Amino acid sequence: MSGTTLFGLCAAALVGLGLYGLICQPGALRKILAFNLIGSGVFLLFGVIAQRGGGVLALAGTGADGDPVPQALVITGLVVAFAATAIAVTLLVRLAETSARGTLEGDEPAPPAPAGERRP
Amino acid sequence: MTAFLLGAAAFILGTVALGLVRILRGPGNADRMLAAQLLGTGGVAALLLLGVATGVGSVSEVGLLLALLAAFGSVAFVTGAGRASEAPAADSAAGTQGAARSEPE
Amino acid sequence: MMALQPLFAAWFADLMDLGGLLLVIPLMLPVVGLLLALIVRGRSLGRFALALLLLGLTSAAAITAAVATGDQALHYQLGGWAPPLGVALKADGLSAVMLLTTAVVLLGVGIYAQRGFQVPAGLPETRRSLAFWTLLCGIWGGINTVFLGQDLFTLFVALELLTFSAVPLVALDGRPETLAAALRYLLFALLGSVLYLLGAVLFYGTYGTLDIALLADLIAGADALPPAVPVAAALMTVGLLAKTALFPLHLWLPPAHAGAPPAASAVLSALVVKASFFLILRIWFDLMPALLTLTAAQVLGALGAAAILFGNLVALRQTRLKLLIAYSTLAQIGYLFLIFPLAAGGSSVAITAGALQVVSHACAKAAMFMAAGLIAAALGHDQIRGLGGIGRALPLTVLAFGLAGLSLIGLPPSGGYLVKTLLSAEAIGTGQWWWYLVVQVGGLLTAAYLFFVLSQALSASPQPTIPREHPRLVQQLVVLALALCALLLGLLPLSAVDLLEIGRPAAADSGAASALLADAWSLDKLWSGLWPVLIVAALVIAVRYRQQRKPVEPEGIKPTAAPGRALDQLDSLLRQWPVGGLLLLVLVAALVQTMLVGR
Amino acid sequence: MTSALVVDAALVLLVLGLALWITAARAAYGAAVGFVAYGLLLTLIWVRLAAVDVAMTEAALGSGLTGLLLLGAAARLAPYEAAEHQRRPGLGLRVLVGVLCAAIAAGLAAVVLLLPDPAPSQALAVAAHLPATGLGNPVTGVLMAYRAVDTLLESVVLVPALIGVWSLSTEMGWGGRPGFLTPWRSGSALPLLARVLPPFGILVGIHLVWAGADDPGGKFQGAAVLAAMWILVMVAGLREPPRVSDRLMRFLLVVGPLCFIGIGAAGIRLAGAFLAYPEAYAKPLIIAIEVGLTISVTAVLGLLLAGPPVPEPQYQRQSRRRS
Amino acid sequence: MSLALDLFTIVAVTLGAIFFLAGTVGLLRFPDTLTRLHALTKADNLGLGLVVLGLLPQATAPFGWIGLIAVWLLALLSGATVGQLLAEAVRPPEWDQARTPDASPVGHPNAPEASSHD
Repeated sequence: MSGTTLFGLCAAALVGLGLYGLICQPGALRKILAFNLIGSGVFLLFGVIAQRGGGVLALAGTGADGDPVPQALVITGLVVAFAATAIAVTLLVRLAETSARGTLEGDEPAPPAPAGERRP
Repeated sequence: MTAFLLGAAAFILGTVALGLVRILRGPGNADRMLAAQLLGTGGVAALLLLGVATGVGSVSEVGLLLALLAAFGSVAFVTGAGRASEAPAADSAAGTQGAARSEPE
Repeated sequence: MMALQPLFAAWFADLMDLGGLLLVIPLMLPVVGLLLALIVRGRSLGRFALALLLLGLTSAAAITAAVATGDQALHYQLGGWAPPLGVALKADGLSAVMLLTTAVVLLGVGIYAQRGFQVPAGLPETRRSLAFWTLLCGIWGGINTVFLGQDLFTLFVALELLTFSAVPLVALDGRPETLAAALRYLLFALLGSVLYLLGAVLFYGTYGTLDIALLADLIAGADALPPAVPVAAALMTVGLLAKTALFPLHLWLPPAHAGAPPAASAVLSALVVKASFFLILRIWFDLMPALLTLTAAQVLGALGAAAILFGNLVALRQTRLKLLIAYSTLAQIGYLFLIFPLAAGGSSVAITAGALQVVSHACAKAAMFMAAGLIAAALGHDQIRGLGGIGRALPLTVLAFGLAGLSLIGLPPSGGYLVKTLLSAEAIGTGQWWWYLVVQVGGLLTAAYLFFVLSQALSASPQPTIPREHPRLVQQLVVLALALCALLLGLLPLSAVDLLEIGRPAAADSGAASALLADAWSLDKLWSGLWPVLIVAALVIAVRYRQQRKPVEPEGIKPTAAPGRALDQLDSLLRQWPVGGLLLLVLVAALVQTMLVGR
Repeated sequence: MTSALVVDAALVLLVLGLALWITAARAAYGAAVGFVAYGLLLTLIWVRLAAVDVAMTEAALGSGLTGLLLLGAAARLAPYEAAEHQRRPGLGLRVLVGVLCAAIAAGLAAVVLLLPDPAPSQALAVAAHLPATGLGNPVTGVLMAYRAVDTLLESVVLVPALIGVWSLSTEMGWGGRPGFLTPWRSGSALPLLARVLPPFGILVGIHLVWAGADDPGGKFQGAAVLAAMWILVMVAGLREPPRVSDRLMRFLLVVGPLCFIGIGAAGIRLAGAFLAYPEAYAKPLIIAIEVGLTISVTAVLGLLLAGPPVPEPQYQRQSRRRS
Repeated sequence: MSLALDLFTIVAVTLGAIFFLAGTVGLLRFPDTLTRLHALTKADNLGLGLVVLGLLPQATAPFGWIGLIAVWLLALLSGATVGQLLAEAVRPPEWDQARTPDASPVGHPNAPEASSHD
């Protein structure tokens, strides 16, 4: 077993752990953390694939770097994941400030409110 | 030489990882932060060792980034500490309302 | 004005001559709009967005015309780099029609929202105005990219653009319950996109490319199926199902779509959930048509059927108009998934039906949400019980609501009628009569709650209803126009239906759909569709008459109390986060299983 | 290479242990601290996978800025946390979910073990076409040339995210300053840090952007560092975050993507395709786009952390309370 | 020559590793947060310094040296200020009150009530 395979297995385990946390942890912040765990697992798996794909480079004798395409995509994905985390965290903080709760469980459908197009 | 450097990296990682027990045990959040801080420095050391051992280029720049941002956990900690103290005071009314709402339906 | 017409025609012809380059316009126009909206003067933001939407409509029309006249899909390679290294765009008939629908619906919403999201005098800009118009551009850009993209990762970024733009719209009112709905939506959508990305990663690891066309060749050409493919397909499908809110993964949809401002609800319900559905279509019918095993298709179809029945039944129980419409969306999404068992044999008729359903539901649902918004603004609430007298106060709006509803029921000549005709014919033709039953029952249930709402709205109220806020005529007309789009879709020439099949790989039975539709207009067919609906209408009126006699019951229609309560309990159980998550995992496992065993 | 395997195994064990802690810890704050440490270890793994560009992004964004975000949120949410534990799903449900998650993880692990060998890859194609872009770093080549549209869309995605964050302000707060990073001033250490560190940080950030064309590094890594320095200065109270309505800031937010689209559109004329570069000017054009994107991404990242704007009086009160 | 350099590397890196070990032991064994902080900042800066010193002969170009030394200097700088920051945050409130009566004692993250739910 090589280190790369080991990392691949680690990525699989991270996805599983993150899924469990995202589903079973009641606190929304914990769900956000769990989402980041899944995300890092997916990125890590992509990194493993990049490293495996670098084999052709090693054969051609041009270096030991991995396949740059997955690496570039992981960078893109990391930035997107950060933006997602930022929105989620801000939403959660606002929710906690306005309704004093930090969880999603036990939501009821929105109570009858004078909705409609409220104009400023 | 490579084997030695890798071994040293593993050793340093192992020792600072022992320090992670502080993350588990606490008792305070500051102690958890200390453990993360130690892991930060140890991680930089292990990173440099790994980089030199395996000949991956530009590792010192990754180390620079880590060292630059190492302080940020603690910055978040101290600023967060100030916030945690003010939040209940500002929202105490809402807090009781939330407690009533959190009963199982 | 007359002088402008040839000028426009010439310009349009120039646009069509651009060929593949034309596809860059719908890709970049919304994005440029999103960016410029941040520096445009806040007060003119609404008009700026409207101008952009008009341009977008023109370009979508040009693409549709180019696809139709060329009778083949448009292709473009971004940066001049061919896949697998680069990223390609493609517009087949399906994408072109989707682009056009999106542009039409968004234009309608844009006109409707001019009033609600204008900046009041004396202010340079407001939070609501900036957020709404920029995020509308974001949604538009995301959807267009989804329709055109041919690269699984580009599509991931597009989905995220869509999610990030849609979620804040839900929370625009800032009430705690809408914040909670938005957070729920965001987290579930993120779970969906990360599963999708995981699937894409596995595809890259197996085949070394993310381009749909190249992947399709590689998958079709392989003798043995690599183990990664079923896993990846299942993960991507379930991730997208979570974003589409197919039953039982709908836990986020009712609060989010009911809590958003009406203009936003219209976009979310009409367009946003369709983007992820479109990707499911792409995956199953373009990427790996051979992999759609019978069992997998039946599973998806069963979920769709359950969505139709469950969504419609729960809609019957609702007391608020916007929640009713949201649950109706849940049911209408179900129709989209009936096409999987029907198309598994390789026929393209069911896919055409699915596309028609997307179009007609988009127009109808946008009209309904916006009509509900006008009604709620006029009454100050959206309780169905309190709708009495609104028919007299806002006749145009209620008319539009009813006409849009006819399309949902599937009465002729609406788009919904075409959908139901095609689905029923396919179900009978392939010997799967149970889907036929679902389609028919679903239509009747839809009729029940729509007639209930309409009978409430048309009943006289004890005191004359004075609207708190009278809608502008142009708002009412826009709503009516969208409703008419849905209603008159069936009158389009049949060549418009053939357009949907341009560029599709399975063209063996091309023209089958239009052939089926050609004889959908015989009198006995029309009548056989109509009489059950009339019976439902009579029943609803009878029930309402009885209820008026004993006016104590505060709920919606209740055939009997106990089943209704059980339904409510099931609904609230399914909307619990851990239950939804569990079902999601079960679905992943089940889909992998069906693909491994079914072969 | 057995000693390398030992290092890898140690890293994997540590990462899994921390992931377990993040999932199972009782208090969110402890979990967030764990996440910071977790990000650091992931950085090491990326170095082991020879993906230095990704390691830098992970260090700056995944661990640094995300950690800052999560720690800040955990501190703000601590008062509401006690009620959460009662809402845990029942044991039966948890076991069921656990079993299914384990099954999915096992399935993924099996897929990983069965990935094709030799692995398919674009590495040779990327290397073969790299001279046409004038770049030396293949990752930058992928980001800026072959898959430029992904990078463009990604830089655009950040904008609705920021607007989403802003839109969570109140109607009153619009036009005010972002309120998450109100200055904290009870001692001298933080302002000192905020005076000493940024010069180095800015140097490193600019270096990363500049070097990114040929060596590991690039706009996202550089922008993350620059944003971190900006945030440090704001937290220490040396600079106030800009108002949401600030014209200059609005312009900076969009200049990068707009410049990208502009050069891409010019490519239709000059190089025959949208987002193509004429070969003679490819490198300078790419560097121009990178500089523009760095500015915009820095601004967005910093403002994403700075949170929604709050009304002026509230901002003043918050600042005063801590000084 | 190369043997001597390698020997130097081995000695310095080993010493550094020992310092990391010492820091960890201090972190685990010392009785309260402030003394743990003490152990941490001293040990890890020295440890990292020695590792960097040990790696210098192995680094190739002058740029490699600059990079390594810059990493250490930055770590020193942030380590020092972080120690200061954390110390300010965790020191017992009596110390503040003895000097400045108006300093708020509630902003104290390590107080028992903040950690009671651990």
